[in-house]
Amino acid sequence: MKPSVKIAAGALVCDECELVGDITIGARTVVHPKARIIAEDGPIYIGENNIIEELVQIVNKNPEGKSSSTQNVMIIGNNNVFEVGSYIEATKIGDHNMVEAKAKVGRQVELTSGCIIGGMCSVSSTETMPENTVICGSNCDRRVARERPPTQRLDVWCSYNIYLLKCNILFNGDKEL
Amino acid sequence: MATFIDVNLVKYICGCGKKKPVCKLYLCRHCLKIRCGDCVLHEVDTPYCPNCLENMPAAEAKLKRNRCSNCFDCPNCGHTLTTRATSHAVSNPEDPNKSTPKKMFYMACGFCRWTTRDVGIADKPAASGNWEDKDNPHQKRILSLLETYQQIAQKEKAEKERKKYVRRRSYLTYAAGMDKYGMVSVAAKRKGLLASPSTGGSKDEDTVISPVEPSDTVTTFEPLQDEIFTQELHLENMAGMSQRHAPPEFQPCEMTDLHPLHKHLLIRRSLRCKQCEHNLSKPEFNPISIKFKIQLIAMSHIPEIRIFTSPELNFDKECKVILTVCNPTSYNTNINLTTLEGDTQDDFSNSKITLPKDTIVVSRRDDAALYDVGSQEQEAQKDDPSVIAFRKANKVGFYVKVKPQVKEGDIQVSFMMKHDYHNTAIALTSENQEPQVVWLEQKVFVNLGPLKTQK
Amino acid sequence: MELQDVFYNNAEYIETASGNKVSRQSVLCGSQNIVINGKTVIMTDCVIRGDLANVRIGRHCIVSRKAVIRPPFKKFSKGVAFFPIHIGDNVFIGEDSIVNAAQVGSFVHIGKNCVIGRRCVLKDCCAIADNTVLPPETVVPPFTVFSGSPGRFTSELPECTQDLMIDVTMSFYDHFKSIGGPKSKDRKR
Amino acid sequence: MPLFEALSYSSDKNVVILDIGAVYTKCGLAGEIGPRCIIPSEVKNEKTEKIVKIWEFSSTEELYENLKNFLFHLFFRSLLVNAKDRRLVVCESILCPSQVRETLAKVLFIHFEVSSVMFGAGHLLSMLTLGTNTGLVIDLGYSETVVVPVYEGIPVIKALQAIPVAGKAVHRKIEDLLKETAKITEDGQDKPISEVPDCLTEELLEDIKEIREHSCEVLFEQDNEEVSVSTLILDAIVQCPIDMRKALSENIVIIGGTSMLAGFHHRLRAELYDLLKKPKYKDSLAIKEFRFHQMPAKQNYAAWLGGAMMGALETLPSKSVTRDLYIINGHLTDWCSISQEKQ
Repeated sequence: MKPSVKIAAGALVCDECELVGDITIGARTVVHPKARIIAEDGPIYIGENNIIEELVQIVNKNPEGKSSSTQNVMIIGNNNVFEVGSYIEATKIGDHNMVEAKAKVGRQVELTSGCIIGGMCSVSSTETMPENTVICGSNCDRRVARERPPTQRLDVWCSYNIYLLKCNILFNGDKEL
Repeated sequence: MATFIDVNLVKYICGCGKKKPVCKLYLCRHCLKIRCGDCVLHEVDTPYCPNCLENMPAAEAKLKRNRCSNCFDCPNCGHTLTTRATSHAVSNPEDPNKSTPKKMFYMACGFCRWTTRDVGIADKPAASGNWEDKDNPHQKRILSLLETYQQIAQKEKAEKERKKYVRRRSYLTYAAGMDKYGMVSVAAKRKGLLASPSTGGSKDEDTVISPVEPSDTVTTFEPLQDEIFTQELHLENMAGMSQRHAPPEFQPCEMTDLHPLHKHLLIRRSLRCKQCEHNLSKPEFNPISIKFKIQLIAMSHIPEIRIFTSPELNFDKECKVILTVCNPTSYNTNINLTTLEGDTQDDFSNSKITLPKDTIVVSRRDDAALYDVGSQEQEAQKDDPSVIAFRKANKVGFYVKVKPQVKEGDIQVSFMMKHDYHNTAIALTSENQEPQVVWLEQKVFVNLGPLKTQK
Repeated sequence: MELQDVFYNNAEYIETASGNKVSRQSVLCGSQNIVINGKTVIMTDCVIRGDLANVRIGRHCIVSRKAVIRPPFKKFSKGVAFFPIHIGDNVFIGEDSIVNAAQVGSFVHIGKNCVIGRRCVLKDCCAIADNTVLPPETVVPPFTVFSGSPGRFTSELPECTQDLMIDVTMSFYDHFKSIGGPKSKDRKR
Repeated sequence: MPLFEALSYSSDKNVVILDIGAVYTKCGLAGEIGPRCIIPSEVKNEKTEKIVKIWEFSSTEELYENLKNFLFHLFFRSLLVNAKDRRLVVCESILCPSQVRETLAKVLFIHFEVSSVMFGAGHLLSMLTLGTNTGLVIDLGYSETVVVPVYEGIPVIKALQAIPVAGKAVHRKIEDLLKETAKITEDGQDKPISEVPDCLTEELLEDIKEIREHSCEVLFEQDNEEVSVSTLILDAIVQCPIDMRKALSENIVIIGGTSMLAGFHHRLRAELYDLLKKPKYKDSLAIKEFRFHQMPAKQNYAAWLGGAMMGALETLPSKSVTRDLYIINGHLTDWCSISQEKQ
């Protein structure tokens, strides 16, 4: 791992993932195997208690057509979940968001908080998602959930992450950083 | 299945003249004919709920309008709703200052996150819910109309019964045309299609029909409210067409009117030969079971022809093509191949095919051998290497020669396959008897794909 | 058409005593918890997460490239628990598909690029069309095809599905042949 | 619904009621108060694997295949009933092409082996839901609007009026309006929607129809021949004998899915009164008041409901074409045919 990757104590980053560039990962954030985090255009800051599952790609990429680095900073808040195979280019992601399996979030999108991007949905517009927006279905239908999903309680997250930590240490011999 | 095997390359002709891949065909053991999905009778076997996978007797299913009473669909996206538990603080009746937590249940969609709370449905104290259904507001009116019509119809029928004996026979056709609702003839129209319900009966009838009130008429309608024109429309609050039509009696326009929908049942079907009415396929009662009580699919009775490798075809040149034939039965099968020349049903083939002249013997299927590789004892066959390409268990690869006759498009050939078939269906009736052996003929149509492209 | 031979470099795959062929490029976490019953092919870039819970895969299964098999979890009020995942015999899992199911029966065909949500139950003899998203806890009954997003019942499978799936998975295994390199008979890692 | 079970006549074999519309098909069982389902009238073509509309066909064979697959879907997915030996009521348009009618009969009798089919005109059947037998029935469907006056249960065919302006026209209008004015934002750039091909699907047009007050004007705009939905109604009345006119104008019945547009009834009423003042009708019509019926159903399944009532009656067999008769005759009798077929 390059020196520019900073991983806070209590975070877990599996061996078999790819981290490139200036990346900061907050406490109790778990990065599963085969995830890719590429800070090409500028640094990526990832907050606490996030879950980044297998084959997730979080890319801070230069928008096509511009050759020089814009040094745009990508900031991901706390308690977000990026499910298997999702692809993130958005530079502003708040808290408690959920990007489900194989979903795509474009660079111009801002996720505020409590948003859910459903499986296989792709969002590439230029907009700020209102809180608790839910996008799902084959036509990427959207609606605003009346209440925040009840699962976003901190203690639940902690136990989830603790479990993952245990698993990884037990079976894979990864070290807690 | 299209991912690996293109089943549509080789087709067999069905008794009704349609060409179908072998996996969609059945063999009626009583007619000894191939049957396809169009020439069998489909019957509803057992209705079941696709979510809880429980059988529902047909009578009960009818009563519940083919819907499961326990499972619900999300009215927003159509996914199954799941029950979620929460705890509410309920104030203790004895001590108003203390509150006891009480478990309450609501339903939520795991896909679009719609919940019953979204539309103001109160949480329920029991997990099973007892979610009440909406009633159609017109129910009473429709039923009273129906009742009246039924009385009229009964009377009309009685009248006709009486006339049958009184009138001359020639008049009968005219009387039938006099149906008060019939729309078959002009006579019917002239005599009144919808005779007034109130004056429907003849005067000498002793039963008195209570006339139904005609429906109310109105002269004015509510105009559109100004908000429609002035307020911004939120598309996410309007229900889409499929959401509206899901409950046909209510057809809610706005998202706030959506109610959970009882899950629609599915059925397992049984199939019956249209000719002899014997069952061709009958599933087991349990909807989870993949076994069948009766299962006469062609795939387990008829030798299956396949193309071995995609052949190199050149225009007007004799090309060697390897086909395979697989024997699914537990008897060794003899196969004779002949051309279909002069057959009127053959509008398919566009090239010449030269087939092996000798009978090909295909070994029986041995399930045990599949799991015990190496111990297979092939019955020795003296094969002509110019005809037989290889043998493997119950499969034989053989050469045919194809002379493409068209320059463009797919090269298609056809032939007749004659094979012996051990009919165990009849043998069952008298025990210890050898199964009856019959020869069956199948017309086979093979699409070999396009010519080899010149480089 | 019969299946055509597919060749792989011997060095790329490990063949176990029971006939499993597992790509060295695949990621099998917590392999102590992964049971593969034999003659199953696991292709390159697959991820199987045995570290989270037990994973059991039956005989004659095919797990195509970049597929992810991951035990499902459920959140309770007190925390999170992972459940084992069972996959039956003669199951085909297409490329790029993610399987979070609790149970996949036998003779099941999962297409390419599918998402099988958490704790789904796929019964025997069912199929999931390409690009389907099955939301969590979906139940797929036998002889049905689910497709779309959210995945819904769209069509039925023929009665001979079992025979077709056996034929396809077995001949796939038979036609999955090695070329070159010494035959390594070492156990999977 | 145990109550209805007891009421419906044939208890063991429920009569199936079918109304195949241009875009949506309503189907259900006799004696019930609402259809079991309203589904798009489309089916997946087995050969091309494409979803095709039933009414868009190039040959009778294609129509036969499509109808066969569609009805299979209706019987075994939606209604879950066996087709063989079942009685059917088919609600059809008065202007239904005989090609479709004959093909439907062939599929039902020969392929599905149903025991009898009653073909009933939607306009007449919908009258059953009102308990009256005189009325001016206006059916605003998808492809056309048809007005039929019914007097004492007899349709006044002479006065039948139809124009191909209905839901479809509204959709076309929205599409045109969108192509003219709308823009799509993609990657931060605005571009006119007309440059993006095929993004306006029929379903999309349907779902956004609530918002465009202008688009529905097409129903009331008079075309070159000065015909619109509202003139159609007055024309129908004019064509009727003078002593029927009052009864008709006081019994206006509006059915069909397009009439479910918000505010449609109010607008139609206003248009009618407005037209009465025009010289064209002022001289020929002496109507003072229009009265409208309100039915115990949503407009889009009114004809179906009438069929469901008809199907629950004991007299159904005598009004149906039986399978035996169809096989003897080899074709259907057209409902307005003068010659009396052998019954």
